[in-house]
Amino acid sequence: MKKLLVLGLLCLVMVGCTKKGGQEAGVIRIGAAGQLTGPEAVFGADMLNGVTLAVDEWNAKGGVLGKKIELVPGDDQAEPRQAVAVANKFAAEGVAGVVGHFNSSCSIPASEIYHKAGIPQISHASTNPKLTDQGFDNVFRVCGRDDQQGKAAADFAVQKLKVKRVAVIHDKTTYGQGFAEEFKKNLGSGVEVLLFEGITKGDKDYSPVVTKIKSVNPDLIFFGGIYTEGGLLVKQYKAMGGTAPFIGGDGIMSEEMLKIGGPATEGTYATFGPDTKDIPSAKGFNENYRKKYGEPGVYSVYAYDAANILFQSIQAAGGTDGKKVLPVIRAIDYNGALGHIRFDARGDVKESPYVVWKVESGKFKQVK
Amino acid sequence: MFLQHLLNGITIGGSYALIALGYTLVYGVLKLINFAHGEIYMIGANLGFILISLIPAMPPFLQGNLILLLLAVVLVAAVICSLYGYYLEKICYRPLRGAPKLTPLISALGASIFLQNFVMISMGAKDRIFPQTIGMQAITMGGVSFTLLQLVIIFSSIALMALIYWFINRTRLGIAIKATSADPYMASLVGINVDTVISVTFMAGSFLAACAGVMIGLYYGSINFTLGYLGGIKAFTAAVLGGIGNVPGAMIGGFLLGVIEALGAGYFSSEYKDVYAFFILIAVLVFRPAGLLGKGANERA
Amino acid sequence: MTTGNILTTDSLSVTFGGVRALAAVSINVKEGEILSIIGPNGAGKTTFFNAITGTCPPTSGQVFLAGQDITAKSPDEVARLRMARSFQNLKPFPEMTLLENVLIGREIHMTTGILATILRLPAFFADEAEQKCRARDLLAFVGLEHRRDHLARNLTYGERKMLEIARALALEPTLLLLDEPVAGMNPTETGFVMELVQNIRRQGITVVIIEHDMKMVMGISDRIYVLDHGELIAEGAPHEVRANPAVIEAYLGGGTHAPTH
Amino acid sequence: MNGHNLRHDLFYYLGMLLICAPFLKSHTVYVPLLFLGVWGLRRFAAFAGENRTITGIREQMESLVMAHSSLTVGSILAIALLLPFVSSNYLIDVLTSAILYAILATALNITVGMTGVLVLGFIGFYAVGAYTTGILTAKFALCGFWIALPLSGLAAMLCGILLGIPALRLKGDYLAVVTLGFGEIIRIFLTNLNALTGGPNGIMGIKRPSFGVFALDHPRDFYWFALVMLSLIVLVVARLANSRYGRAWVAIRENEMAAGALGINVFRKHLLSFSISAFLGGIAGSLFAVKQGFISPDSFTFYESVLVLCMVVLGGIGNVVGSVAGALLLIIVPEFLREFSLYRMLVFGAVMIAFMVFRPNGLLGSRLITEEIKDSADDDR
Repeated sequence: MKKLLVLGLLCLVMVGCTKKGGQEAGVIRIGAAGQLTGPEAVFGADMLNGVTLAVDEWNAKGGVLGKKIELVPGDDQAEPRQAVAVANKFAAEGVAGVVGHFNSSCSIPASEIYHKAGIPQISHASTNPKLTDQGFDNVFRVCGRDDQQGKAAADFAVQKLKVKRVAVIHDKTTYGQGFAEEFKKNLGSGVEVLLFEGITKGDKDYSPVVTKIKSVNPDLIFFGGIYTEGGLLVKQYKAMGGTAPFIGGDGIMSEEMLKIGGPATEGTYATFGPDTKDIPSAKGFNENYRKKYGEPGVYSVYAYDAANILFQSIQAAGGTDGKKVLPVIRAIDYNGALGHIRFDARGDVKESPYVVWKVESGKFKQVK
Repeated sequence: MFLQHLLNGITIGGSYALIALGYTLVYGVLKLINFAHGEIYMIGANLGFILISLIPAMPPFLQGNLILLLLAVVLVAAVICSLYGYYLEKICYRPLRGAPKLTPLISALGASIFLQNFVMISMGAKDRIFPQTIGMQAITMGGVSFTLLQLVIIFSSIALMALIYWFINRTRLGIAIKATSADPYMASLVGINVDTVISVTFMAGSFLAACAGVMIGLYYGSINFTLGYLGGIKAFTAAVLGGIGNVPGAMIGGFLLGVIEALGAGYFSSEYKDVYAFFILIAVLVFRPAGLLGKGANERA
Repeated sequence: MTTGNILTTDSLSVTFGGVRALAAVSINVKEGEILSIIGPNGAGKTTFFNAITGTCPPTSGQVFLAGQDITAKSPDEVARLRMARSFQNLKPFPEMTLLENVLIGREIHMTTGILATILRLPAFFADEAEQKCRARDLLAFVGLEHRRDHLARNLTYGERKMLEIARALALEPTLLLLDEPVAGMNPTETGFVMELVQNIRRQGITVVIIEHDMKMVMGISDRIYVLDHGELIAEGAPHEVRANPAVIEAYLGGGTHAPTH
Repeated sequence: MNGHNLRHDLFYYLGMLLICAPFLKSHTVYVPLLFLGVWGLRRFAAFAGENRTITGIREQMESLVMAHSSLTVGSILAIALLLPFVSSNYLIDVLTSAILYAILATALNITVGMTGVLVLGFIGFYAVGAYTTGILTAKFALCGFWIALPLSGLAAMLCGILLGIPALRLKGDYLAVVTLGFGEIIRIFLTNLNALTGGPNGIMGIKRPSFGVFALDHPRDFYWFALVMLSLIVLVVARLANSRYGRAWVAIRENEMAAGALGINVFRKHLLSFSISAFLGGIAGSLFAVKQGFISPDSFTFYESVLVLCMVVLGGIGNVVGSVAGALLLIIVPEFLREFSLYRMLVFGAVMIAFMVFRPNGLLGSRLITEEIKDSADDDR
């Protein structure tokens, strides 16, 4: 029994091995990778919905190159090891391109595998500069970079808000800390950084750090991280009688932020891409998405556009071969829900996409 | 500043203490660390959320009395949670009575994973936001800011601790729990139904954890399915700090841990906030394994 | 220390939270004798064993093994000084075979280093073979040779007692402490153990026994110490102890085992 | 079963359903099914336990395999060696992952299985090993992989000794929690010591090792390398298990007091098993670092510790081959279940409980060191 079990197991593996991947005739497979389970699964769902919408639209029009698109979801659980496994799985199944991953810490190790397999990867949300700085020719992103975003936030703080004393808080993630460091770097000499401190993600009690912030009495509080911690931080700060406004990035640009923080979020700033309401081409996306899935998450539209860029490029290249598709993507001038997207040599979008938003009467509104 | 940190620490310490009581009670009767206890706390918080979101559907005359409603929410959540505790013991621990130490610990880990994912699947992975209820305005007195809710939480946790103290020392069942912790064999000889006592212990511990869960949910306003891990570990540290198996010890340990964390994060760095808890845990275990109030140093295995 | 005394205790006391389990017990064990310690239940006999072997360090007093102070030593150090013991409630290693159980006793005589073990150098095989041979002999000595590859948890109660003795002998002790070796055994088995103990003594090993079975105690002991409420109340040859009024009083006063049955 | 029993069962499960009710949503309709499954399993376990034919068949198969053990090991190794030729890179990657976990499980088995010391923060040693390699070969590029590999093991071992000296004087649950604290502390430090570990960004660009000019770049080559390492480690651990060291460990697990009375220095033997375990954990970490090429604190969470522990338990506590089988099972099967990822962990937790309740000795039982001989006294347990 004992060793037979092991044998049986190995047989199972063998059977699994014979089921080799590859493009089936008549179908083009596209990978969509992100955290589909786990605490941040909502980001994964937003991404998947966005990509699904794009796939459905293309399939309704008859597919790409006359072939139906098949969407293959990949769950990286926001964990690098799983991301590598997903990437290998995609490579083995011969997907024509990948939208994702979400976390930079997942996108970076996965990109190496896509690079080796010659698969185009368009990340919808990984903003860490390192991703495209690796110099892989197959890696693109439709979102911005943390250094651009940090600069945008710092410029706004210095030029518009004219702050002199800032507290910088981050959540010790690749994203949050990287963003916070870029922000600090771009503040210039006229601004004093009173506090630069990390908090623990997943914690609920930020009263010690809030007390600290209050005691240094800054003009502005920067937060590098996502809404789960951001909302609590704002709320606990205001509950302790704090008055300074917060500024954050794309991570806190979410309805959830407003729900968690409640009225305390009023007056909070966030750097993000421009309002899609102002982009005529986004109208269709917003309507269709709402019809199918409800209010879009902030990254749904990025995933949607990333998928569309992929499909359009495959269509234009006349095949799924990475060698043919990659130059097309690099040269693309795509006009989608996010407006015009063009890539530079690294694979980043050419125009820095960041503007500043502000919470006014319980809603994020773009600061004109 | 110091007083502010102290107050922050006491607020969070109260919930640590409530959860720690569950660990301590169970450890007392079964000599077992109920690793899934943190998840019960998490389920309590989630039940609180579900019940509070039912409030708008209540008849209007009830809705006027918010305090009463909140009390009812806490109570119902706690009762359902104590049933969770009952089933947890029945499914994961009872069949393993007398098995090697490792076995129930692993089944507890299994239960922990199961409950976490059960809640994740049913409640969704994203944070659930409690509706803004009472007393979120800041009150400042002598340089210390706090909210009404904070005071309510501190006082309720103290009241609950008084309740459990009364339960253990003054009621028949409570005294049976005490007797079973001292010597299960003797307890069974004098006619105490040890199975019942164990079930009741789990239920009492879960009751307190659920109360802590709902209160924390109200206080921070946002909960999710991962709440139980950190909360559980911290509370366990508190229980060990006070001397596991020792009821007043768990209470003092909870408050102490909350205050130490708040002061550590406040005066040193909040980046290492969790490290303080673990360092204290290791230091206490190594230098005073029985905890601050514990007795019989080395024999506890 | 007088020569000829292998074990001496000097007013050994053990206190558990205010309760005196042993009160200033001073005894000496002569080399090569069979010594019994008797007394009613709760008299402190097992505590005495625990105190001299370091399992439960004494509150005050001293213990000397062959003239060497072993008071503060841990159980394993004491064992390496060749004082072996068996336990009242049996402690064989249930998931190990009998042979392995006895080999654990041979552990202190094994010399193979960790590298030699991993590389399976000839020294390893030589050592293993020698110790296994010794262990087999010991199992044969207690009459368990035929079950050497069985798991210890499959043994009967009496067999477990035998295994414990074999395991203790594997240390090659100079002094062997047996805690109730025949409790719960039938007369035939008791007779076997009595013979065994005498055989052990014949090999030059001093034996100290805690026992309630008076047939055994009176039958094989050279000398007897009597403990009651942690205090030494009598000492002497079997017939002297039997006639001692203090002993009779102690047993009639609070015990179930009278020394005369 | 009689009427009362049935009624009792009914109440039991109805109660369970009731407390789950507040959580029930459309996509949790499977929960009642799960309860039904648990009930069925309980009945089946009772049936199989009583049914002599089933146990008989099991024993026959056992002895059949045992009789040809070298043949079995040989053929398994042969299959494992040939596997890359018929599988895709994806599968090779999964298998390599499984092999690394098998090394971890084998290492953890020394403390948890053989010595009976529960370690809940084992991933800490893995992390120390991985970061040592990362820091030495990539971050500061001080030396090559072949020097970093043993150094990683030694660094982890040092941590093990430093932790073990105070901690191993504790017992059971307490020790478990201290090691859990250790794992968390390591992770928090990795996240915060930016200058050394790269903080949350981790360390990138760790190169695969090479033999002279022959680089292990292809996943297949690395798979073989990992396989060789696993075989070596299993061999070493099996040899240790089957020697005076292994026997002393097991003796301590079975009864610390008796082992002490037989002259075994329990503390030193504990420390030995702990440090060997940590050393091998560090080696596995080093392999992980070069396999991934990128390490960050995200890979070393408490969940990973639990996963490795489950492998040990699933395979059978104290069983060397079992740990390897457990690792393969827990890495490969979930990989096939990726489509059901939402329910994967739910089932995982339930299986852990079920295993403890119905088959606490794991898949392969707890003994392989010396084969158990069944006889009439077997029902002593």
